[in-house]
Amino acid sequence: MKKKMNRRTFLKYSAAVGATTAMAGAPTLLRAQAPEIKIASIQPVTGVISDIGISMRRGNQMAVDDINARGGIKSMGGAKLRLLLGDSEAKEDVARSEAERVIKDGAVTLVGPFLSGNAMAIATLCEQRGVPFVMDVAAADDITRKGFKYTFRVFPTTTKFADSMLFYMDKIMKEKNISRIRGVVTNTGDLFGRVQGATFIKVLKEKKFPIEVLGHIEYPLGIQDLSAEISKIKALKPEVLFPVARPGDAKLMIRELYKQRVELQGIISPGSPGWYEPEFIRDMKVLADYVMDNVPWYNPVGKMYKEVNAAFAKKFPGKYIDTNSGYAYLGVLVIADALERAKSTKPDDIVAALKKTYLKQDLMVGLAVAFDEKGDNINADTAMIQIIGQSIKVVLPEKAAETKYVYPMPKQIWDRGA
Amino acid sequence: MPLLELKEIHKSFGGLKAVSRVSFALNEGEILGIIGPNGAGKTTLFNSITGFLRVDSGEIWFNGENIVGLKPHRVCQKGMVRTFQLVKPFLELTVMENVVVAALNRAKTIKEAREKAMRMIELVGLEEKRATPATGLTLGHRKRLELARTLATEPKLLLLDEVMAGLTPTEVDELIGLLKEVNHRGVTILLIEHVMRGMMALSKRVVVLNYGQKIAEGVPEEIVKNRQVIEAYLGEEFASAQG
Amino acid sequence: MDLNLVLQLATSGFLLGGVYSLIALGLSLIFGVMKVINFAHGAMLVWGMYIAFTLMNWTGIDPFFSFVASAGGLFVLGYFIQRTVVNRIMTFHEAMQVIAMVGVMMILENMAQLIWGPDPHSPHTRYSLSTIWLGSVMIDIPRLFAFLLAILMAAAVFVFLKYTDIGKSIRASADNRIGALIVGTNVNRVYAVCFGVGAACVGAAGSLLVPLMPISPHTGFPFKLTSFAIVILGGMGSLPGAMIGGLIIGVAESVGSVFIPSSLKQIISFGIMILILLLRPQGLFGGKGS
Amino acid sequence: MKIIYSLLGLILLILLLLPNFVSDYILGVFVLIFFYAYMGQSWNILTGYAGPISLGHSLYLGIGAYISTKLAMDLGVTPWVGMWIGGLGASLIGLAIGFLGFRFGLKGVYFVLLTIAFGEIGRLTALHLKPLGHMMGLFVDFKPGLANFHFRGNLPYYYIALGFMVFSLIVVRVLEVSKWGRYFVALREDEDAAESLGINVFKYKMIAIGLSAFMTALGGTFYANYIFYLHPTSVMSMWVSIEIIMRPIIGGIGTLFGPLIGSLLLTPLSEIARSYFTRAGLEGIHIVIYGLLLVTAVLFFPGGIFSFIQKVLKPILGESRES
Repeated sequence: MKKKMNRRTFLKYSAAVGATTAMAGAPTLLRAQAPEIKIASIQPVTGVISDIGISMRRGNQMAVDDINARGGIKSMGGAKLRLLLGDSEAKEDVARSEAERVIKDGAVTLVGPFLSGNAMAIATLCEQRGVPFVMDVAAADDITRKGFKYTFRVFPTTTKFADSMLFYMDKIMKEKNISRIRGVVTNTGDLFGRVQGATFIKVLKEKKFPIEVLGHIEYPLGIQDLSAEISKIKALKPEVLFPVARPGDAKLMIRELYKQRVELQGIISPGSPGWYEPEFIRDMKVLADYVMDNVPWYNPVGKMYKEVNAAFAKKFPGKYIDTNSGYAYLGVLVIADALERAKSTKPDDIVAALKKTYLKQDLMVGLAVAFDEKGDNINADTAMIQIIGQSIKVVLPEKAAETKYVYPMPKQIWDRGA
Repeated sequence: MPLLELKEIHKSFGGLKAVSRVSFALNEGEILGIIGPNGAGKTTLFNSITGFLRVDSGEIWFNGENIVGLKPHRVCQKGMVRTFQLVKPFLELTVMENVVVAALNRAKTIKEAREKAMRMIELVGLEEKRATPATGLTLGHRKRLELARTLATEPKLLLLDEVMAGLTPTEVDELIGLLKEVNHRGVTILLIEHVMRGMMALSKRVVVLNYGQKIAEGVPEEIVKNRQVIEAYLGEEFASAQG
Repeated sequence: MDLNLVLQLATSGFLLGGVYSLIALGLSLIFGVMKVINFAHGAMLVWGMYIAFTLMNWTGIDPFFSFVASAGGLFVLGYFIQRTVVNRIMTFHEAMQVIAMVGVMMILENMAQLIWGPDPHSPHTRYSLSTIWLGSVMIDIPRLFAFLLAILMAAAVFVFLKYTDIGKSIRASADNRIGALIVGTNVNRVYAVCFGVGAACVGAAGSLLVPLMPISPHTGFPFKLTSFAIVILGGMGSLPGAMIGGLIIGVAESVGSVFIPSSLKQIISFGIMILILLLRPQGLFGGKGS
Repeated sequence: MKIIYSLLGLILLILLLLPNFVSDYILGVFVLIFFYAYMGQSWNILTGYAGPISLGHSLYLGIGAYISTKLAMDLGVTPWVGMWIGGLGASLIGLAIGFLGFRFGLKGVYFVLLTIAFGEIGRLTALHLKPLGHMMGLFVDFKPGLANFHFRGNLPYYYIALGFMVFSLIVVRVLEVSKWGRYFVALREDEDAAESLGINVFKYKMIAIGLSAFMTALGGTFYANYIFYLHPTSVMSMWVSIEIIMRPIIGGIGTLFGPLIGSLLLTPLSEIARSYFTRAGLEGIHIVIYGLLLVTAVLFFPGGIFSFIQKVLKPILGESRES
């Protein structure tokens, strides 16, 4: 045991000094002037969801650049942050191995990794190594139920998603005098889709909420043809479709709804990507209108949001801050804030600081970031967004709303003359 | 009691009767030859006897037991083993390894198998090559290897499918001597052969197949004069011209 | 059971099945002649999609015309891959071949991501949302076009195989590798052209799918597994088998989702595959045994 | 032979002492090297030695991982015991697949496709089984302790993985010189000849697939307790099977040291490719490079790298084949 401790102490020392104990050829760093603090971003930038992974990485990187531009970590002599990049390839073993590598390279805190499965692998590793880990996006409740001491989550949990969804639905139904909605839930057959779809249904049942689920249709991740699923949905004759999708299948779904002329009052996602990416609106045009999505969203009236979004759009033409890149940005801010207060790169100091986090922000909808004893952000929240006139508007909660939601859809999808 | 007795063996593929009601018997210690033109059903007959094909009807009595339906490995364990027309050595294995595998059929330990394999390799005269992978052997050596392998399973009856094809005259002579020696040690032999010299030198009795049917049986000297046999091999016209 | 639903699903599945057929045709052709399973088939499909997509963006040519260009582009790519990789591994252990083709797949897939980026694209074409209704059954126009053009492309491949010298040699090699060797055709060229034609089939199919589904670097994988099932169903190396197998699998997967959850529907293809492998490994339309 | 054994002893000694000199990360890379060498060796028993090519070994990994993890999480059975039960479970499934494949005489590519189909059916089924976490997967509780197979540092994992790897080497070496192993090789080389020489081809293929599945499943338990998250798509997909077979194929299929050498080369190569070519804006280039390396390795070492090394070292080490 003693030997091991020695080795670890040595490792930490070496990390702090910036020396590397790596195999041949590891980059040696010349460091004369400002000290540098390494943090690492691990995202799935290759593989089936590389589109989202890359967007996440951009969010992480931009936050680091912005912090450095503002003078780095002031309490530590203006130390600059350096972002080490890791690619989980959307695989758990690679995620773990990448986390291990960036820790070796001196990362004092990790941020990532979009996929809950990867998050679990990294969280366990961070627990083993005693390195703080801030999950920017990853929703599965289970991760923070494992009693990890080093893991924090900025993103809302799945249960939080479902609760907010019900809150917004309740509001809409009351305002519109609707006593009952007959709906169909559909989701991708992966962790996120299943978690979101099933939790939504579970919470509906528990709360005896007046949304009747006529059917629950799950389809494989990466599906290329949704015609059969939409035909089934059509046959169930729902009033509202509650889809949990990914960018690719969201487009497929809208096109099929159009072609098969499925009559709907609304399309309201309990929370998923797919509906807010610029490509979705670019490719779907008027067909995208009136889709609602219950997501952790940027705060359209926030000052921070406006600045960050402007910079982001400038750096990556055609892109803007959305749920993923926004939370990726926020995740790094949380780490920088903790470092600022910890005045140290020792893991336990950072964790202590993270626990006391109270980071005021108006980048995303929700209040200041603060963690409960499990490490979940108690103030993370979702907004109901809606595509109106081919642009995304926050419609609920009212205090962040840019405009009033439109429900039911004034025109069926196929009636819009696309 | 004969060592091997075929009773009305029948095997067809679709409409084609490959082996049609063939019967003959083979006594212990005998060497019996099977001849016939290409496509006469000789190899099908071998495949049927050794269990690679299941006969449609008929009985195969070996050593007092009807072996119809037994898998080839069971047939081998009963003491009947065959070679293949196109030799099938285990190419990646050395000569020694090839023969040891076969010897394990009866040997209790690897050590015993190795000793037996060594004896068989010496018998066929491949001791120089015993560490050579079978890929590196000439055809003649491969045939000897195959013989050593079959012998290592301690057969009572050896079925040889054209072992002499493709060999040089010297190799044929050597092989004839070797087979006589094997027979002398008490192994009964049933052979398909196109090389007439080998056939004549070895077999005391010959069975002739044509279109899946047995058309003649007897001592070699008579068989070569048999009109039906000449017809089968050389065509009717030739036979009548001779006759 | 909702008869209308079944009819609708059967129609959609049948039309998409035509494109499946074309994909499987390429796979079957390559396997029939070279006995190599093309694990990069899905990645080639993606390249076919992106070629059509790029042409559409640059010149506005519709994917239903540019499928010829995709076929041509993939022919060149396939020819190149055959000469550089496949030709050298044909005598190798099958497992070795798998790994080499997986390597090719990794290269193609991630090159696509590097060149075209990771975001899925669903370009809008004039008719991409058009439909005709037969009673209560919807017929999707792009799907119908894709089906017809896939059949046309397949017919062109049949004509090529039947009436050109090199095509005849390809068929001869598919029947019997050694036979073709004896006839004295330039075997290397035959193989390369054959791989090229197989790639052209899948490239054309990719182009035809552009109006139907989002394009992204990693969309090829499910198609690859489905086309394995089709090729087994129709018989490895049997080209009519690939065509009919594609239609059967298309309908079976689509209609099957009435009875089992959509997320399980691939089980139908794999179940069919296992049954055929065990009971009729030469496939429904394969003449010879395995 | 003596030189070889002393060389092996020396290498083992170095590996035993290695943790004193390298970082946790390097240890982690070695854990993966040993893990994949072990998985590759398990696969090698079936495909390399006995012949039938399987591209569905992820199924056995998954079964082993799920059984031992469920036993640990629900019944408190230590994974050290559960792993053997998982092995038996995978073995049964392997035998069932083998029974069908071998009884119906599927060979070569046809058997490959059969294993792919069963692997995918296994994955799809697991995705819909509630006790396995449905599509959400299983989040394994992290409870450090020897009995739970959970550890804080990489050191215990390193020694366990090393143990697994050495164990598989011993198993395969014992096989090589035993009757079973000799029979495996014979039926790989020529089934008809083997059958004619009294070898029950069906029986020995069944033994091979049963043993191979059993050992693969033991590795599944290691995976579960190292990664802590099980999802059918990440443990049972065809891609996992490809990862398993890649290393032994590049290293040398059907050879004792092929899987280890393949893993010693490929595992660090993929790590290096990832760490040196992970650049913002060039996402995916490391996989392109890795793919190129794979293709090159196949083209230049068609018999695997181990046979190449053997050829080079033959003058020094002498004849290792049986004579």
